[in-house]
Amino acid sequence: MKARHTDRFASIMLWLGALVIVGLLVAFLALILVRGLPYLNPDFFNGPDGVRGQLFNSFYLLALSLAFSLPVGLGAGIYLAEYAPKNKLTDLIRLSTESLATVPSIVFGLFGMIIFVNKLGLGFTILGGSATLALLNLPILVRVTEESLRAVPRSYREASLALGATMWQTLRKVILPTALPGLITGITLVAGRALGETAILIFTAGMNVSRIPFDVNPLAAGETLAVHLFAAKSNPLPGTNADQIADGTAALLIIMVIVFNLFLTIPSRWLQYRLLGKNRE
Amino acid sequence: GCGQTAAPTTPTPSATTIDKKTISAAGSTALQPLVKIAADDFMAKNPGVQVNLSGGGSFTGLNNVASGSVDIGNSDVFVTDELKDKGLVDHQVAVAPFLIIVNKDVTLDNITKAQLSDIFTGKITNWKDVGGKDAKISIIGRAKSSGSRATIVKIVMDGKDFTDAAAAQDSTGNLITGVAQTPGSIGYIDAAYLKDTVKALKYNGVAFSADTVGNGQYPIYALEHMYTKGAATGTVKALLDYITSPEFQDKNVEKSGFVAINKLKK
Amino acid sequence: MDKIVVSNLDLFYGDQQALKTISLAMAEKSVTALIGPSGCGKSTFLRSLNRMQDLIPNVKILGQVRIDGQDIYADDTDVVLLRKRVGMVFQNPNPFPKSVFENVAYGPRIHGEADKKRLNEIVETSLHGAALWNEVKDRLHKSALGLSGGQQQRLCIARLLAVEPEILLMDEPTSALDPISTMKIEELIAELKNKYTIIIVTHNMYQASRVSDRTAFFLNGELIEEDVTSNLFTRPAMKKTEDYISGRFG
Amino acid sequence: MDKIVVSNLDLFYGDQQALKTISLAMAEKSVTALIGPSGCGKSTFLRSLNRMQDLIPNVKILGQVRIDGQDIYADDTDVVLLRKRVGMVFQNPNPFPKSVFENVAYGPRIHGEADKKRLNEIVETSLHGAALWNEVKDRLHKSALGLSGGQQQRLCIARLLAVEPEILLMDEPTSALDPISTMKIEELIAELKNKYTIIIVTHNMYQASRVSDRTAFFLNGELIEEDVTSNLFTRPAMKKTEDYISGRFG
Amino acid sequence: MHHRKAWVYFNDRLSRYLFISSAVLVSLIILCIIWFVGMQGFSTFRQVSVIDFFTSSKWSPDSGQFGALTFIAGSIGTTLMAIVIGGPLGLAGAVFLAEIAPPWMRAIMRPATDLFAGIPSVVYGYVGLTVIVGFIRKSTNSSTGYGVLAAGIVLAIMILPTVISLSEDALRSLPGTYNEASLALGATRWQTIHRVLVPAALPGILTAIILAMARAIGETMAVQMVIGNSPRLLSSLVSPTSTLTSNIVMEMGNTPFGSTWNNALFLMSFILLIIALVLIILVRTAVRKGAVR
Ligand SMILES: Nc1ncnc2c1ncn2[C@@H]1O[C@H](COP(=O)(O)OP(=O)(O)OP(=O)(O)O)[C@@H](O)[C@H]1O
Ligand SMILES: Nc1ncnc2c1ncn2[C@@H]1O[C@H](COP(=O)(O)OP(=O)(O)OP(=O)(O)O)[C@@H](O)[C@H]1O
Ligand SMILES: [Mg+2]
Ligand SMILES: [Mg+2]
Ligand SMILES: O=P([O-])([O-])[O-]
Repeated sequence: MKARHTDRFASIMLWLGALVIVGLLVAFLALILVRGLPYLNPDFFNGPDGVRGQLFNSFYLLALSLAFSLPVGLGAGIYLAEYAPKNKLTDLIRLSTESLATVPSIVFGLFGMIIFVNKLGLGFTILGGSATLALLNLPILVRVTEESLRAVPRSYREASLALGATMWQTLRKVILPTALPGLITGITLVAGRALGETAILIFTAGMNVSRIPFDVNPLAAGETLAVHLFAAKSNPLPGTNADQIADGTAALLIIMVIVFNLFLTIPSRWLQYRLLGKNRE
Repeated sequence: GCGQTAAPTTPTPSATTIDKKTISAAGSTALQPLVKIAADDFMAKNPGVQVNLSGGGSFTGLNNVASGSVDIGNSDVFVTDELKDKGLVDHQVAVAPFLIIVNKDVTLDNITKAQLSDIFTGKITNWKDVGGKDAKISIIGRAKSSGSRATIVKIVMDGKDFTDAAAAQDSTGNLITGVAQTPGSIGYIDAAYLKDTVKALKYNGVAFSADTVGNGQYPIYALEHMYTKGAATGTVKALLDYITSPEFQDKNVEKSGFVAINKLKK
Repeated sequence: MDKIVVSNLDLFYGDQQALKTISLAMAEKSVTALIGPSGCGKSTFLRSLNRMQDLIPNVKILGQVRIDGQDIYADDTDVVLLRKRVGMVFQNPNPFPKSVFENVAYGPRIHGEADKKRLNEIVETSLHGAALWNEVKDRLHKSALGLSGGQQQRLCIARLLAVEPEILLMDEPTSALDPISTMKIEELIAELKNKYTIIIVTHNMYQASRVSDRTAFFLNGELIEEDVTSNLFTRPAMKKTEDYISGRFG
Repeated sequence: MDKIVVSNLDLFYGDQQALKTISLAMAEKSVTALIGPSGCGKSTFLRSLNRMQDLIPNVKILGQVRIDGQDIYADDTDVVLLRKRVGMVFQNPNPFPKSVFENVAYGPRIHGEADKKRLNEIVETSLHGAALWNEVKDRLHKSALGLSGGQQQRLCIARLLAVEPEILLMDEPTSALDPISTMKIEELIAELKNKYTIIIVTHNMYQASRVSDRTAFFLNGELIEEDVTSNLFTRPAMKKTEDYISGRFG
Repeated sequence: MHHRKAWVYFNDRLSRYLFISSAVLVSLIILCIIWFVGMQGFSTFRQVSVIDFFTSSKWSPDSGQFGALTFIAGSIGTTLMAIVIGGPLGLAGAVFLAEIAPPWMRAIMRPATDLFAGIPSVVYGYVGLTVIVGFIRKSTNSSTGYGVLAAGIVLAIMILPTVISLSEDALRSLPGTYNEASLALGATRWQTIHRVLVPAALPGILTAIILAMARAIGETMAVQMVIGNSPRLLSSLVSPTSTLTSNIVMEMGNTPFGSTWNNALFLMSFILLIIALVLIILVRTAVRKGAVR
């Protein structure tokens, strides 16, 4: 009977935990949206201090940084999960990947600044910012990819290889589709970090935007929404409505993250559907 | 030349021409608001020119301009010894005065240099010792590397160090938030950022204004510099000229909470 | 003619020896049955014939396995081609988390068949071959994971038939099947024997005697005896074999 | 006395009906065998006796299952207790990714046994009971996932014996076993029958006739016939049963 | 046919080389960064004694005193705090999502956790500064409310999404047979969870905790806003102190590259890496020892 009580108790605790988590989130969202939503009018985007440039830059930087880090991160994760022999060297790679995830982003920022801004002489650019972001995100991508692939049952691998599939075919047609939800989680984490990152970008992408709306030139300056928010909070310019800008930007950022998550989940559902066949139960 | 682009009302200095389409400036966060206004105006006047701006701190600006990766390095401080021989040229563009601010529950209106020094060094820890009510003093200052802090140490504390008990914030905005919500707290900010959530104290009986700074009665201020590597030329010079032009200094500098550079009596 | 020749095969899991100096030859177009108590190394032996054992870490293999005279453990062996030629049905059914159709079409697809019509044909023939067509023809596009245990196993057989291997390794292919499906599979084996070399692990001695030409008896990782099936079951040379067959063992 | 009484049981996977109005009673301390072709609903039926089917989404169940007169689908049923009383061996072996010892000790532990010595005893007895002790006694503390298929299945049986249920549901418990282990399990069943009520799914009709008192024949989700085993195999009442038994089916 | 086969093999080989080169590239990048930070950092010791750096808490670069003990203690303190609060809560959330949540609850909570991950650290810091710090000040009677407790709470919230999503994925990818096998033995849901499922998913959960910890120890902006940033050795949970990251971000921008001060900041980053390494190894061995048996 003790087990029964423990079970009941644990269930209640788990529910409580979940409610605390959801409660925290609701509190955060409410705080941010209630404060910020009222300021989100056309002027907020297109006005003289409008953020449409920052909005565009946020997505542009995100896209570029993913374009840099995804192939390499996935590739390295796949290698570690599927090909790498189990030895000291791969353990070392794993360990350093994990510990690299602890380096404060500002150090990446300085590293990026020295490489891209100073050594390559790019100045503050979207290119430098997104490349540095990519560096920041690599370790997480590698680890998450490896973990998701390892979670795919061995029998799938065996079945495919036993049919004379190459490793690549097995990966592409069975393992990756099965691991897709985990991969998506990883990408969401990384993307969230990219959208919210400030320390790195101040040193590499600069704190203002190109005057041309929606400038796709990767050598343009690339202030993002998060940096804009940071600037408004830490150096609230006299004569501007810094608090309004900050609150509005924060709300906009949240909305953006919501939109991004939708963007990611819908195609990924579709992709998994395509890759695994019409898999309705 | 810039003939076709210059706005007719602006008397363009004869020696400057627009050569580079994109120039960049980085460094001091204190000075950044002012440069940002200038850059926006400047870009409006010169379509096709892009001024890229970044913060990062005074030394970041100095390093970057010394290494040639930006055109202008913004700084609250004079160039350091390490960079003395890099051929950096100083352009002083504004005076940044500093205010002593306190939480609104502090009853004092004025503070003397001696009192302030004792508070910041940790000798006095209760407001009643400087004529206020019986409440603990919480210091919220800036980081060791801050130009503001260096200025306070130099002018108010005669080089003595802050007490370790002082909390610090990285930016003026957060400092103000901190002082506004912490009872009995005291801090210091660039005058430009003063908000009505906190109270500014008179220093030695003098309230801050452009005039009291100009005539030397209000002594807590620092010079804001924009460094170039070698003499400024072309677009860079045009921008610097614009910032130091009387038009800009009159119209924007004081509105932004700085004091025009020419107001200062040497 | 001998299709597969195994000589002095030793296999270790870590430092535990699972196969002890096995030597055995299997003729082309014949059925060889492997029997022996649980844990004696039948699956292990089978899996070393198409190098599935490569996938398990810490496995060490000594000795030789020759297929058509080629040592499959030689450095230049094309493992992918080997596995296409040497197909395998596993002890536990392992369908992909895909639809029934996609499971069967998987092999042909990876080997280059893209024509829709041909694929449909292959899938249907293979499902017929595995005696599953009637049960799944209305749910070809539903998940294979919703099938019953026996259906899943037959699906795996169908999936294998679709790639037309030369050698079939079957690890207790009918253990999850009812007598009728079993009979169908046995008939299928009899038929396939004309084209393929088949090695089948079974616990059912009746099955072994029904389907196989020769039978090998394993015990504790050793090959105790191998002979023409009828001989082995009626006049075993070794005492251990006799004990096992007559159920007097252990 | 009837231990289990099933009346008018319907079961749907989504909108596909897998069990069609099954009514069946099973007596205490008896063995009932379920036979029928693959996919006919044997596992489904078995799993609805201990509400394992609750775990699958989109399953709808109508009708009643009474154990000791209690409707197990009533709202106030204690499902945990039900499952302790009604133990189950699954069609595919499913050991935990733990050591052999921990697998067997799991049940006693969760039911409150903490005494080391008792646990050791229980584990040893259960492993003996499942005819596995000799093979694993030297590797009790190694991972159960390294066992062969048949060893894993016997481990699952041992794990079940360790909790001493009242009713044993066995889904083809010997399909992965060699004849000797099978014989041991069958002997075990004969022994357990004195204390437990046992329901066993099997594809092996010899096994059904060897171990069971009564046999039920399923076809396409329907219960075609249920009778004393010897009757059902020698004088089936229904044509379909006869066809199936004589292998003349389909 | 032959042509196609060559193509398939080519693809296979090509992809393998691509994966290998990705791994090599990643390793090189990692090496580069570690080397860069390490080189820069170690040149501190030309001016500063190793002993002083690690054992002194006197940080006064102007007068040549570089004692980093305060920051090291602060970083370890906040990280442990974050894990102690956020780890169990996050794991509870993951278990709840994977095993208990009714579908509608999961449909709300899963995207919600993803959202958590997208909230910028500046926002976390700001909420920390305006809400949590004030709350701590009032409820603990400290004078400012800044300190390890505030930072720990903010970090605990920030690491939630990492812990939750990665652990939940690990739990979900377990074969359903474990769950079935345990329940069929009469185990309660909780027994199944903590004796079978969580141990089986442990490698994934470990990765989650480690990445979360990495995030916590490396987080800068939010911590810096609520820790108080005074160079005083950790003495209570509610008085201002500093962490490695907060001090790095406060001073990095304004110290000349190549100066001893700047080098010391790089050294602090390197120490961060080492601390993380040690923590990772500790967590791994501790959890493995504790749970697998
Ligand atoms: N989870 C599920 N979802 C949908 N259909 C299912 C599911 N499980 C079983 N079925 C279907 O229900 C029917 C009965 O399945 P069940 O597993 O009970 O068969 P069985 O008699 O045990 O067969 P076998 O002897 O092959 O194990 C089959 O047609 C099967 O495809
Ligand atoms: N991955 C592994 N790691 C360690 N030992 C293993 C592994 N796989 C199998 N073994 C051991 O090797 C021996 C042979 O196993 P194998 O699976 O070949 O037996 P089998 O003859 O197929 O038995 P069954 O009839 O039960 O399937 C057994 O003792 C088994 O426990
Ligand atoms: Mg086997
Ligand atoms: Mg079944
Ligand atoms: O930001 P500062 O002006 O204090 O250097």
